[in-house]
Amino acid sequence: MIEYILMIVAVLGAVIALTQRDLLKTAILTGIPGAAIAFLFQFLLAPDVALTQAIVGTAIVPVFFALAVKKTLRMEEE
Amino acid sequence: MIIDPQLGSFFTAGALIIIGLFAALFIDNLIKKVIGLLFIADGVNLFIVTMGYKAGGIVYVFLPGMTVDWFAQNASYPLPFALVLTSIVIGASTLAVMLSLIIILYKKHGSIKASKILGEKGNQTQSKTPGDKI
Amino acid sequence: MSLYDVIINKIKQIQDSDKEGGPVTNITASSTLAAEITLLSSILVVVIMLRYYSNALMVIAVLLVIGIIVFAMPIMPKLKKEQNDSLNSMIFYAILILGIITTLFYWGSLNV
Amino acid sequence: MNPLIPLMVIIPIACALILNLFHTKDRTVKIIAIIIAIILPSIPLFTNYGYHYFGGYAPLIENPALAQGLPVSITASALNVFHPAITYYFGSAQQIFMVVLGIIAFLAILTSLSETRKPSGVYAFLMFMGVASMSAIILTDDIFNLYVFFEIIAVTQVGIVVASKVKGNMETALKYMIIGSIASPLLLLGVALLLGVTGNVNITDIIYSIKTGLVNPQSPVLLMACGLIIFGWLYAAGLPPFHTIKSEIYSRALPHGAALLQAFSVFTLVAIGLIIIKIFAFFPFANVFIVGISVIAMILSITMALMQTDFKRIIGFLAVGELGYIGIGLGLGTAASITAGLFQAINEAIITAFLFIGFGTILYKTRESDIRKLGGIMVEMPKVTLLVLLSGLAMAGVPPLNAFQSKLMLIQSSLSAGVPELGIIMILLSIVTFMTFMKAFYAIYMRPKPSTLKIIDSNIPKATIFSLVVFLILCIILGLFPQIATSYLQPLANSLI
Repeated sequence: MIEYILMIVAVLGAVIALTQRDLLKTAILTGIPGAAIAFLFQFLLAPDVALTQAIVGTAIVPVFFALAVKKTLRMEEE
Repeated sequence: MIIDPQLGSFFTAGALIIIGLFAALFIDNLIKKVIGLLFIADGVNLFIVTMGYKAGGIVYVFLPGMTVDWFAQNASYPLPFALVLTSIVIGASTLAVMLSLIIILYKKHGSIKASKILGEKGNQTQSKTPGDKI
Repeated sequence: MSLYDVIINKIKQIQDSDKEGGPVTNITASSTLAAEITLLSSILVVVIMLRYYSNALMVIAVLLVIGIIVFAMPIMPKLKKEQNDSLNSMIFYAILILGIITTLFYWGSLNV
Repeated sequence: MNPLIPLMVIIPIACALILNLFHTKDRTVKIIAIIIAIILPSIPLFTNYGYHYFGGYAPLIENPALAQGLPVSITASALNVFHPAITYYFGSAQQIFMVVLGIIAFLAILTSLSETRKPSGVYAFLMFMGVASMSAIILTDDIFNLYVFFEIIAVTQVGIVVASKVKGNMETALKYMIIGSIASPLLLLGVALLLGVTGNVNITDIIYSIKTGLVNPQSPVLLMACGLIIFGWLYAAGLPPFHTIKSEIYSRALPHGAALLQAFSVFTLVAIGLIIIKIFAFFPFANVFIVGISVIAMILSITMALMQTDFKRIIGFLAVGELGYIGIGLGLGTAASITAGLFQAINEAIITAFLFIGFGTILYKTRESDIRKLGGIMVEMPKVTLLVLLSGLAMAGVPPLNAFQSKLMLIQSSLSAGVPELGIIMILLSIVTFMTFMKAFYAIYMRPKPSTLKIIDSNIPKATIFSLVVFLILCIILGLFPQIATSYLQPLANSLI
């Protein structure tokens, strides 16, 4: 059952991340689909890929985005 | 009706790819556009991993006590997983390059809207000194 | 006023309306005309290739193209405006072509 | 096993890393870069044809020692002939492609080192890295390996554009990267679908599976894979809808960078195009599509080239337009047309590099690329003008030069394939190509010099003129003796039918 929840979380997380106006929130929320996909990889019998995705998808990529947002604009322009 | 986890996973991958394409096409903010591209890459990775999945199978580690035939029938298919590892790393690195270019362009134009800084412009290029150091 | 003058004036008018291109010289106008003629003649030749599928389709397509030529004469300035350097239009065309390719290959190939 | 085959990829990568280390040490960078650049085209000349298996894992059928202990269920099945390792194949066609790529890389690097006052280790790093990944794309027989190097070459191209100081280069680089990030995951998806259907990433094995009926060729998933790989191919080669971004990339790079970038596009087009027509040979619609998109590429790019005012953009669009000829050759699918298309690819790579470096001398002298502000350069440098004129004649296909031979072969093969319309379009568009070239040439060289134009008082470096002369000699040799190239290409074309 947990895998279906993860699938829904991945898709919803992606949508929610893209609909934020605060780009910093967007950057942090990017980690949610990343983490959900990492768990899904574990469920799909690929533990090594899950480890890599857990590091890259939930830590490195959101930090990249957060740094980019810090260097540019916090709020989305009109 | 409950769908097969593998099929559900394929649908998730497809949904992520479509969300990514939608974001790349319709969102004008460059950072969100790049996030959309990340979702495309994630969706493709999920798709590939799902292909190697075997319902009711085991992780592809050969433990003592298994016979070769039993292992071949029950283990998941590891080749796609090896590909995905490479693809995740490539995705993260191209992402870093794109974000650094966005930061440079923000310093130049003061905006991160695609229609403003990557919009329609004249086609003239003017070379500064090509002899200068890079 | 001959037909040539009519077309050249129209091209100059259209190019004057977008200020970014700089001054309209005779070279730009005549090269637009040359591009226009190249485009039309090569499209006509391409359309003739439809005869491998069906002769009737070819006749209809040729007539259609000739009709477009007559009614929308300076096509090239519009086409140039369409193929601009804006990221959003590039992505739009990329995804449009992706859609066309997937449709053609996934469904079209089963029955062709 | 052939130890020289991986060296074609390893040497440029190693050299690239070393050059990056020696950044700011100008003399060292210059010497190392030139020595390695001379070595590059000469390795393929001394390499024997054959396969290289990374890690030494040959197929079981060639490896009886390993096959001994295995159960019959493996050795009796198709697994016996499958390739377990990443495989590189080096044949006669690969040999001539590698030599031409090596020569273009050598001349581009030589020109860049002599035209820049301070040679940059980083720029040389990018050039060598690009050459390495291009070699891998030409040599590889493994479709995932191809994807990896496809990504590396995309980043390298962005790097070459970013490293030029041309106005607007960052914007172009970001655009190219964003569009690339849409196209390359979809190429990967195509690769994944192929892997899912056939369980294999080795091209030879995929073809084997399809031919022997292990896989149903009419499976819609396979056709979808074909579509997605073709989409990635369009991006890599710069055919429509990517012709605008590709020509922009050329125009925002330095001339020697652009010469190398167009060589990358040409060879990627050939390498991935060959893979498509090899794997999907059972599917005639793929060939029709390739011909169609090539014709559209020719028409759109050449008409757009006529409308431009920046000469770098004009050559950029012409370069994309010429790619259409190669696509037509590959798509027609007869042995003669594929040979002609591959020969046209070689000629196109040489001639466009010739044009970019030739017109680059104007940038060197005036720092100006808008043809409306240029004029009267012929008086300044008559010898270079003659060379540039010859390059334009070569591109248009004037008899003693090489493109004449390949275009003639293409037109003949289109006639014998029963599609005379393609021949007519090719003739028409090569005339218009020449007209576009002459328009730029007249405006830059022959018109009286505008009073606002400042010409910088420095001589064209000897190395640039040397490069141009080498390109001209190559054009004349291939034009007079086309069988030098075609004899290498024919075996590949015949094997595809």
